[in-house]
Order: sequence, then structure tokens, then C-alpha cells
Amino acid sequence: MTENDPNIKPKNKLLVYVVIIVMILAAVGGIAAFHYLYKPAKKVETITIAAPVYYTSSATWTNYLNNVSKAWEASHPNVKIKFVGPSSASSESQYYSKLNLLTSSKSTAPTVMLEDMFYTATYSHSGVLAPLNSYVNSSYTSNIQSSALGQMTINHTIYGLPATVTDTLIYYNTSILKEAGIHTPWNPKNWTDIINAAEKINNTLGSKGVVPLNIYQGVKADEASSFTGFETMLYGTGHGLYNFSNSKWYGNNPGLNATLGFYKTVFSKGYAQASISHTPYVTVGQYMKQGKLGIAIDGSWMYGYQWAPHGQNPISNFSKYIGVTAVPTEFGQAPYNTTMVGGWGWAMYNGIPNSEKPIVASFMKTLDNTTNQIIINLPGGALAGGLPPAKNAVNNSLFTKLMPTDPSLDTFFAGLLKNGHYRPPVATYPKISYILQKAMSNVVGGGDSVSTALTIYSKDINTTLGSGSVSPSIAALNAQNLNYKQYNGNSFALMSALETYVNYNLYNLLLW
Amino acid sequence: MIKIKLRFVVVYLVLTLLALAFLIPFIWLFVESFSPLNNVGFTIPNRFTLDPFRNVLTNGTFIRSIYMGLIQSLGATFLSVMFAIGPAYVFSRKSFKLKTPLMLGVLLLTGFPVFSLLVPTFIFFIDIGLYNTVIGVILFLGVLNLPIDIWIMKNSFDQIPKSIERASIVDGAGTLKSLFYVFIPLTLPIMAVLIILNFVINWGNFYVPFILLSSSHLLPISVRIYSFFGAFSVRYNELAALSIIYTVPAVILYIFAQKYMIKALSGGIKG
Amino acid sequence: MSSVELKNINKMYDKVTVLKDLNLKIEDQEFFVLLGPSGSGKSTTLNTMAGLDVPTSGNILFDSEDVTYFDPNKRGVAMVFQDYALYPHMNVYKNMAFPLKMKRYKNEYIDKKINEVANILGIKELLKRLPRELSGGQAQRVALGRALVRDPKIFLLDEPLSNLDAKIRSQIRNELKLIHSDLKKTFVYVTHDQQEAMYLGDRVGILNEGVIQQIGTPQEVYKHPKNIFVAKFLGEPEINIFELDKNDGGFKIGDAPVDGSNLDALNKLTLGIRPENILLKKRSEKDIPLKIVIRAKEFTGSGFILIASTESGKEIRIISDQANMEIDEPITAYIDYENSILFDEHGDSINK
Amino acid sequence: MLNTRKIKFNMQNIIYLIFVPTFVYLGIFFLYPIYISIKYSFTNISLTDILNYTYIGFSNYHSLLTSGSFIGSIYTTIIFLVLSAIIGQMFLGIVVAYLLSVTQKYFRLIITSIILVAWATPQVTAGIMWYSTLSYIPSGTVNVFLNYFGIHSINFLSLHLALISIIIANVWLGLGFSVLIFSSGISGISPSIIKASRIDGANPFTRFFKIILPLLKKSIITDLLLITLFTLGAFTLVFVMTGGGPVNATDIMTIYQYRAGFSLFSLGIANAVGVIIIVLAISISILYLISLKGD
Repeated sequence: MTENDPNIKPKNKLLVYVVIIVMILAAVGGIAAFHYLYKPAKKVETITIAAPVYYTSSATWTNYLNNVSKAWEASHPNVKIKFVGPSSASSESQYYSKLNLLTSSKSTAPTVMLEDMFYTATYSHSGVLAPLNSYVNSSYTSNIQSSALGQMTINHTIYGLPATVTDTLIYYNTSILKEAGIHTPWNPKNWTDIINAAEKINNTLGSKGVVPLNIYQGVKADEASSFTGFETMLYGTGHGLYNFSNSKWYGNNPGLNATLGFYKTVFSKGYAQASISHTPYVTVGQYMKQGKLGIAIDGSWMYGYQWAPHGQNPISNFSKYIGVTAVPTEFGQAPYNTTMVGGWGWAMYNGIPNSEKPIVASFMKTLDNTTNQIIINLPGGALAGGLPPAKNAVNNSLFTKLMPTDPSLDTFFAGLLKNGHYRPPVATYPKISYILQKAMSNVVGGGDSVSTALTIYSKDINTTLGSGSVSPSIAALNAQNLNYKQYNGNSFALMSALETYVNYNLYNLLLW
Repeated sequence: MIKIKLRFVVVYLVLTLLALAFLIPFIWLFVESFSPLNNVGFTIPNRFTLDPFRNVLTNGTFIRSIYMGLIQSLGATFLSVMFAIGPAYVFSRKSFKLKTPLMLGVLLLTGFPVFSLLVPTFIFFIDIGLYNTVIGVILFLGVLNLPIDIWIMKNSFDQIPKSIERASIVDGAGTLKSLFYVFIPLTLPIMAVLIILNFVINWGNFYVPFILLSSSHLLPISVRIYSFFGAFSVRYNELAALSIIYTVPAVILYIFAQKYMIKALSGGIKG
Repeated sequence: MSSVELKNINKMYDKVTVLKDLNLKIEDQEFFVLLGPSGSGKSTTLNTMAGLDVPTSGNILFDSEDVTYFDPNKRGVAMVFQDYALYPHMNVYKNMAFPLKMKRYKNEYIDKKINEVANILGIKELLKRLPRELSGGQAQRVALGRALVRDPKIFLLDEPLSNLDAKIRSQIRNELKLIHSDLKKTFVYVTHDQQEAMYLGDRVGILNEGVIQQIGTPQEVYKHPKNIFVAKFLGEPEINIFELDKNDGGFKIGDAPVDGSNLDALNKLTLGIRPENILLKKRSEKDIPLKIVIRAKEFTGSGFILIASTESGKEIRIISDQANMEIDEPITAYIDYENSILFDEHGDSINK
Repeated sequence: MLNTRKIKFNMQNIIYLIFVPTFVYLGIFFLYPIYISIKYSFTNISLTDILNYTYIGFSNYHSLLTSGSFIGSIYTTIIFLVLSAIIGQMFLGIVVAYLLSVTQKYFRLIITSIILVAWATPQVTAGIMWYSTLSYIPSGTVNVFLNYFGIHSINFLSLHLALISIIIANVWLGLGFSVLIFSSGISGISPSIIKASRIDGANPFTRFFKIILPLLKKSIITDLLLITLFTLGAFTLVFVMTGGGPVNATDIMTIYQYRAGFSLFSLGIANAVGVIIIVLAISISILYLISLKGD
């Protein structure tokens, strides 16, 4: 029993356990401390690239960037290009959330990021993006579609180099329209044409489960509701969301009124179904293919995503089966059709040292030359389904490969761009977009009247952005105009047509 | 006698119907995962195929996400269990001044609505450089299960008779030795359940890695699946196949642990 | 060589006093039994000896070394528990090896020692079994074995037999006695069972409400209990108690007077008479006659226990070997005054 | 003498050091985020600019509590809690556990396993499955069945049915937990009590209400607390199924918080919602502790 009993082992096993635990704790603590103390300085040696990764295209991005940067890296041996995602975002809005979070700290911000064009304002507003004017010359800027570059230019400052554009249009199922007694090719002249066609389809094929029309609505479809659906129609009224003259949002105007009215009509009469918006683009793709959907107001990307040979619901004889046509203006007024232009562009993080910016800009220009713009938009490419924003892209031999099965679509989609609108390049747009989605669902799902929905809409803008963010109602403006008109002794009817025309041109002027 | 039998028939019938109803949501998952179609709705395909599974299992990104899911779930499980043992032992066997307030504090944290902490944690992680790191996700997932682990483990320690503890002390084991040689080995079944429970909770956690990670190669399977679903271009059959691959380990572990889980939870009630 | 001495031990839990000024000396190699009803503080006393409890005040001396604040493993004691307290996850061998492993003995030594003890206890074939595969008797043997392998100076046994069936209990009781005489170690044994105490103890200490009532050999405490508590606690069936009031200047049971030299000063007298000391035939002049009616008889194997009532309606127990008793017949029994015990009004025994 | 006592005292207290790593860990990664969350709830911090914010007092709370949509969200949360947690999971859980307790062993094992499989299903998968099962366009499993029997499709995720749908999905997901708790509670009731009640002539219903329920009190309170807290913190399932819509039909507080933070970028408001949820959770826990103490 004594300490030097020969039967007693000298070693203490427990000590080993204690040491193991202490080591584990130390390791954990050490790693945490390491992370705390060691903040890697941003080095120009690596240019990190962020771009949205939906589905599995992370590898596609890496491939694309490898190919694009090979030559450039050769001439800049000290610089490495690295793709960093972020990949946990599964929809556009989540990508923005993610990017917001990443760019809030220098240590996590990517050097170059692909930016949804409409987001440019929000970012430039918070100083995240570097101005690029000094790195691009007029030969570059004049070659880019203005509806694209305009979205990335805030107060004459260029914050991004457009890489891809998309537009919105109407797809229709030829056989369904024929069965409903509508002459094809179908070219609706105004909104009434669309509603009438939907009604005809509903009367003839509604009982067979055919959905006459789709237009996106509601919060769940996110930007598909605001951009692809609502604004596509709205800008055909000659009105918009934002009053550039006083930098306030419209809480009400004839355009908002008419567009919500359109939603109210098509959904309350059962011409359109709200559920399709729960899975944006997916169900439309499937229903179009299966002949269960007559007309779809949707994006140019639908072809590449859904119906092209390797899409999700490939349609073999696409041009015969599906027709395409432009979205008409509300009453068929000039310029007769309209489209929403969206897209993505390359932007530079403003937090990197100024000395490094020229090198990064040089890489960005390579990234955005005409050939690379086409390559990134090719089928299977990282931004497949979009169009190159460079005007001279049509002359490039690769251009026809954008839609190899139906090159006529290339020119059709590109042709739409000239009457293109884009979302107000204003920092608060993303919030308005969300509020707008709620207004849509109030009308569609909640059964609110248009005027109730608009009252809530303008109230929500005030609570979210602070009171005074809503432009004085159009009614008030009209009253002023009316006084002016009466003073001039003109008839009300004439003036109101004139007013529409003037407003319309004013908008064109402001928006283009 | 007949009356009693009838009563039992009704019980069996009701439970069978309930179980069948519970299986309804799985119908789509199974049909779709073996389907060449790609349908968010329900259609019985003309033929069945293993292609969705093949595509998913040969896709490096998905394999990697399973691997990341394993690392993060196991790492966090390890941390919570390691850090829970000591306090659970002391709470169970010692009495001291601050015991009640401390235990109440731990109890309050067990049901904490964690989602509300993600935004501040995110800001905090950016500050200390843990954002977008696997270790950061592991540390945060680990701390979330820690309070409930302390409770369950304390309850299982409570069930060890006092005399066994005393025997080990008289036999010459100090506090630490008796913890290692007697308490931990004795509660191994419950510890195993706890590890399974932790693993499954971490494995199923979606929003923690969703918010705390951004790099593609770090994403665990839970986030991958969601990204899959949310994307504009979804292959639903592959989504279903991946979901099955994602769900099966959790389900197997649960069924395996079911017997012990009742014990572990009833321990929880006794506390 | 190990004696145990408790000096002025007090133990309080929260504000409840469990042990009150306890003094006790246990001699080396003695088999000492602490006897008391549940809640009397006997287990606490044992735990303070083991070091599992620390007394609120007072000292514990092993061989006149103060061990009051020693850890249990520094005291050289082994303990056996009522519920055996075998480690359920270890087999018998490992259970017995555990205390030795804790002392970091080498495996060969442990092996040798366990075999030795297993032979003594006849549990050699059980070594591979898990505790849940053992019967109660086997489990208690293993628990004993786990104590024995350590060669402790002092064995502490906390009601080790009370979970066992009657038959096994007496068997292991015998073994314990033999082990004690073989080992010549100090045993401290706690029980609430007075028969066990009588059978096993070299000396018995009777404890009630944290106070030692009496210490002595089994015969002493049985024959000469210090107070009514001890008298009542020992003996089966329980001692018959007659509480007598003084009238006409003396004490009487029925019509018969109770004499005694020390009785004059008392106002109240309690007479205790063990059931075997109530006789059905008069044996000496000093015997006190008592009119009783036999109500029932219980056969015990070696004789009978008679349940009877006195004229005043008091129920008494008598041990007798006579079988031919008429139930419900009034008879006269005799109190063996020589062997009866007298208590004063405080319940303390007095000389006749 | 005094010396030995002192050493003894210290040796015993060494064990409390075991708390240190755990509490440091909890402190850094659990308590500190709670603190930041409270701090930011008094600021106008925005997702687009996390580094610059100013303190604005209680105005986040004020605007929340005067906002119809947040009050609506609390209301939705309460309906969700009552129907899903209390009635759906707890009450149904007791009934199912009781019914299971009288059935044969293997049958019980199979049924329990099926119910547990639902519980083990990760929430993302559950959300996708339920979305698809209840889908209106294209027709999901349930509507395909209905059509098969000649019944018109039902839009389960429409304004009036969406809340019911997520409640059903959440009960589906959570029932296993309650059944486990109550099964163990019922198995803990001594069989002799049941036997005695049978001999005393209690029929199954009286037995259930007069004997089983009162004996399960502790299980009930525990289960109630845990599932209430789980349901209060539920996010993933609803987020995947409806995203809070249509309109505000399923806009529970966690969804509201997510929207405030990630759709409207107002992390200040989001944190204030978080703090309100935390306060609610803690109040519920304290109620639970009080009711347990009564025993």
C-alpha cells in the first residue's frame, strides 16, 4: 500500500486524458484566436470574383474564368484569379443579401463581383462600388446598349461593365391559340387584345385545365413578380415607379393603377393562376411544353433555361410550337411595344487600395470584351440564355451560336432592346420591389381592390423609407395640370391624350 | 369479449390510417426521385430510372456538400458533447451556491429561438474573422446544442445510484476518475443517443450554414438542397434523389436510437 | 492494526442535526455493529468514517491519527453497500480490479489478488459475468470481494444483507463471521436488523436520533438495556411493557405487588419483561402471577408465540414450548421477576 | 488542523473549474450574440451598410408595435402556436401515445417508426415535400388523388388555407417528438396502477382522463414548453413552403424577422423582432418553471 510498493505502476493514465482534453480545448481556442488575430490583408495577388451560383454552375464559373483569364494572367504573372461564389444563395434576392453581407467587411469582400444591374444604385449608394469612368473610354461605352449601361451609371458615374442583358416578352402556344380561334402569328396591339385572347382560351379550353395566361405576382416569386411581371406591364402605360424630378416614389399614378387593374382582371376572372408564381419559371416551362398554358409574359432567358435542347423542358420544334411577340403598350400607343431590360455587369469593390484598381480594371475589361460577353451567354455558359450587351456583338461569328437551334430568336430578343426600360437605378429600389410584391398579392390573393392596395402600398413606402418618400399623388399633379389646361381653354379630352403623350415622352427621356 | 375486440380493431385501424397519412408526403419524393420526368407536381412516370441518383452521386459538388455536411455536423456534435459533460456532472452531483440560478440559465437557453441570433452572430463573425469558415459554423452549431446536452446528460447522471458513486470514491477514484471510469461509461447508451440527436439536428440545420457561409466549396448538403429548390432552373427529380440521400442517414439513426431515445427523454422529464 | 475513534462528532444537514455529540471507540480487529432504526444516523456515522461525509464538528481518529479531512482513498477503508453498488458496465473481474487499478497496481498483482479472493468467496466461475447476470447473493459476494482485494485496514459494511432472501442472508452472515475471524481486521457493520447485530457483533452500538444509546456486547445490551428504547429495539417478539402507577404507596400488576429497593422514590415505574420470561408455571416465590386469556398462538418451529391479553385488556406476547393451550380460556401466568427489567419515569433502567 | 481543512476545501473546489471552458464558450458564442442582438435593436443598422449605424432608442419597437402587419404577424404566430403546438402536436401526441400503448409490440414499433421518420426528416426536405404534396398548379399528390375521385382540385396554399396547410405540415413534422415524450411518460406509469383501475371498473376513457392524464402532468408541461419553443422558433418549413404568403397568411414572426432583415434590409427592426421573440420565449420558459415548481 505504500508509495514504493513494487506492485504499483508508476504512470498515471488520467493525466493522459486530461492532456488530451486540454489539447483539444487549446486547439479550438487557438484556431479561434488565430482567426481573431490574423486578418489577411487584401493583396492584389489574388483577384477574387463573386457571381451568383444557381444550381451547379460553380464549376461552370470556374471554367469560364479560367479560360478568360488564361491570356491575361500570362501577361500579369503576379496576379491570380479566383472564383469565390457565394453559393449559398438560391435566388436573386438571396444573392444580394449575401453580397451585402460580404461587402460589409474588407476581409470578406470580393474584388470583382457580378452585379444585377438594378442593384448598382443600392451599392454605389453605400460606397461599395468603385467608379470606373477613368478606366473605360468612349469606344467601349458607345458600343454597349444604353439600356444596359444606363442601369449601371448613376449620376454619370459608371459603376459596372454590363456582361449580359435579358428582356421580357410574350410567349404563346400556337396550337392553343389556334384551337381558341385566335389567328397566329398573334401580335397583340394593346392590353385588351391580351385579355380578349385569354378570355377566348378560357372559354374554349378552360374546362380542360388549360391556364390561359401567366404573369408573375407575389412575394414568393420575388423579382420575377416585380420585374418580369409588374414592371413589364407598367412601363407600357407610360408611367413608372419613381419620380426622378423630386426623387420620390409614386404611391399612386395612372400606370400603377392600370397595371394593378390588369392583375385584378386576369386573376379575378380566372384567366391567370396565382400558384404558378410559387415556382417562378419552372412551372411555366413545363406547362408551355405540355400545352397547358396559353400565353406567358416572361423573360428571354426562358428559352435557354427551359426549352432549348438541354433545358429543363426541351421543346424540339420550338418555333412551330411556341410563338414569340413583344409586350404591347397599354392602349397601343407609340412606341407600340415595351420590354424590361435586366442583366448583370461586372463591378469593382471600392475597398481595395487605389493603386490596385487599374490592374483590376484591366482584368475587368478583358472579362467584358465582346467575345467574352458572347461566350458567357452561350448555352451551357455561366450566364446562358442572356444576350451580349455590346452592340457589335451581332457582327461576331459566335453570335448565331447563342441560340443554335433557332438563331432568329437572337435577333428578335436583341431587337426588343431598343424599346427597353429598366428599373429605377435608386438605392431603395429593392425595398420598393418587395413592397410592390406585397401590393400585387393583396390584389391577387387577398382580394383587395386596386385603390385599397395602392393605399397600403404608399403607406408601406412611408413606413419603410420614412415619411415623405412618396411623391405627391398624381391626382394633385393632375389638378395643377388641369388648371393650366383650363387656362389655355383646351378641351379636357384632348389635353388628357396630350398629357399622356407628353408624360410618355418625358419618361422616355428620363429613362433612356 | 367481442366488445373488447371491436375496440381494439378501431384502435389499430385509426393508427394504421394515421401512419398511412404520414406517408403521403413521401410519395412524391420517392416517385419523383426514380422518375425521368421533372415535376414539382405529382405524375406517375411511364418508366422508372436510377438516373437522378446516378447524376447526383456522380456530381462532385453534391458529394462535396455531403462531406461538408458530415464535417460540420460531427464537429459541432463533438464540441457540444465535450463541453457538456463536465458541467452536467457537477450539476448532477455537487451542490453549491449558484447551482439553481446557473441551471435555470442553462434551461432558458435550451429552448432559445436561435434564428433570432443569426444576424448578430453574422456581424460578430465578420468582426472576428470566423465568417465563411467551417470552424465558425462548427463553433456556432456546437454552442446551440450545448444547453440541451447539459440537461440531458445531467439527467442521465442523476440516474446513477448514489451508492455507485460512493463505491467508486471509497475504491480510490477521485472526482475526475469516477467521472471517466464510472459516470461516462455508465451513461454511454444515453450519450450515444445524445450524439445521434445532436448529429441529426446539426445535419438538418439549414439556416446557420446558409447565413454563416458563402463559399461554394464549404456549403453543406442542407444548403445545397435548398439552393436547388430555390433556383429558377430546378431538376426536381435530382432534387428528390438528393433529398432522399440527405434524409436517409437521419432516419436510420433515429430508428436505431428510438429505444434509447425514450429513455433519454424520460430522463429529461424526471429532471 | 487499526482502531477507530469518533470524538464529539456532530453532523448537520441544512439545519437538521443528524448526529449529536457522538463518541465511539472501535477496537482493532473488532466486529462492531451499529444498530438503529432507519433515520437514526447510523449510515451517516459510517459515511463519516469512510470519508464520504465530513462531520460538521468533531474528529475521527484511525489509530489515533486524525483522518477527519482525509479523502476516502487515503483512509485505507473498504466499503460494502446495501445495493452492492457494483459497476454495471464492468464484469465481475473488472469490478474487483477497479480499486486496485485506481491505486495503479500492476496487472499481474491484480490478477493474483483477484484469484485469491475469488477462491475464498467461491466466485471463481463468475469472474466473466456482468453484474446484471448475478443473483443477489452472488452480487453481494462480489461486492465483498471488491472490498477484500484491497486489504483494507477497516471494512465498512452498510446493511449489506438487507436486500437478500432470508436463506442467503443467513448463509452470507455465516461467511462474514468466518471471514472476519480469518482476516482479523476491523469491521464496522451497520444494520437495522437486531438479530443480525446479535449474531455478528463482538460489540453492538445502538443509535437513535443521532445519539448513541448503549454500547456493549450483544448479551449485555439484550439483558441489561440501558433504557426502554434499547429494550424495545432488541428482541423478537418485542419486550412486554407494563406501565405502572403508584397507588397505596406501592406498585402493582393486577393484585400482585412489585417490590424493589429503589422504587420508593419513584412516582411511575415501567416494567419490561421479555416474552420468554413470562412463564406458564410458577417457578419461584418471586414470580408475579398474572391473569391472562390466550387469544392466538403462532407456531415458530421450535415452539409457540402466544398472544394473550391481561385483565386490563393489554396485549402481551409469551414464548412457550407448550402446545396444549386452550384458546380463549382464562389462565394464570407468572412474570419471572428475576429477569424482568425496571425503568424509571425517564425510561432509564434502574436496579431492583 | 485548520490547514488540513483549508486544503480539503480547495481540492473539492477544483472540480468547479470544469465550468470555465463551457461557460466561456457559451458566453462568447451564445450570450454575446444575444447582447449584440439587443444592442442593434436600438439602432437603425442596415444590411447594406453594417458598419454605420446610429442609436435611435425605442423607435424600432415603437414602429413595430404600431404596425398593423407586425401585430398581424403576432396574431398569425399565436394561431400557429395554438393549433400546431398545443392542439396538433401535444393533444394528438397524447392520444396517439395512449392508443399506441395498448397495441401489440411490433405494430407499435412500426407506427412509431413512421411517425419518427417524419420527425427525422430535415426541415428543408419536409418543406419541399409538403409544397409538392399540396401543390395546386401543377397538381400535387393530394390534388391528384382528389381528381381521381372526381373532386375538384383545392388550392391548399391559397389565402384561406395556407395557414392550415403549414399547421398540418408542422404537426406532421413535430408529432414524433410528443409521441416519444408521452410514450415514455406512459411507460413510466406503473402497470399496477392501470391494473388497479381496471379492477376498479374504469373504462378506457375514464382511465385516460382520470388516471393517465393526471399522471402525465409533468410530461405534458415539458412537452408543451419544448414544442411551444420549437414552434415559436420555426422558420425553415414555412419559409420553404410559403415564404410567409400569400399576402400575410403565413407570416409568422420569424418570417417577419427574415423579411425585415433581408427584404427590407432593416437589421435594426429585424433585431427588435428577434428580441421580442426572445422575451416571449423566456416568459414561456419561466411560466413552465413556475408550473413545475407547484409539484
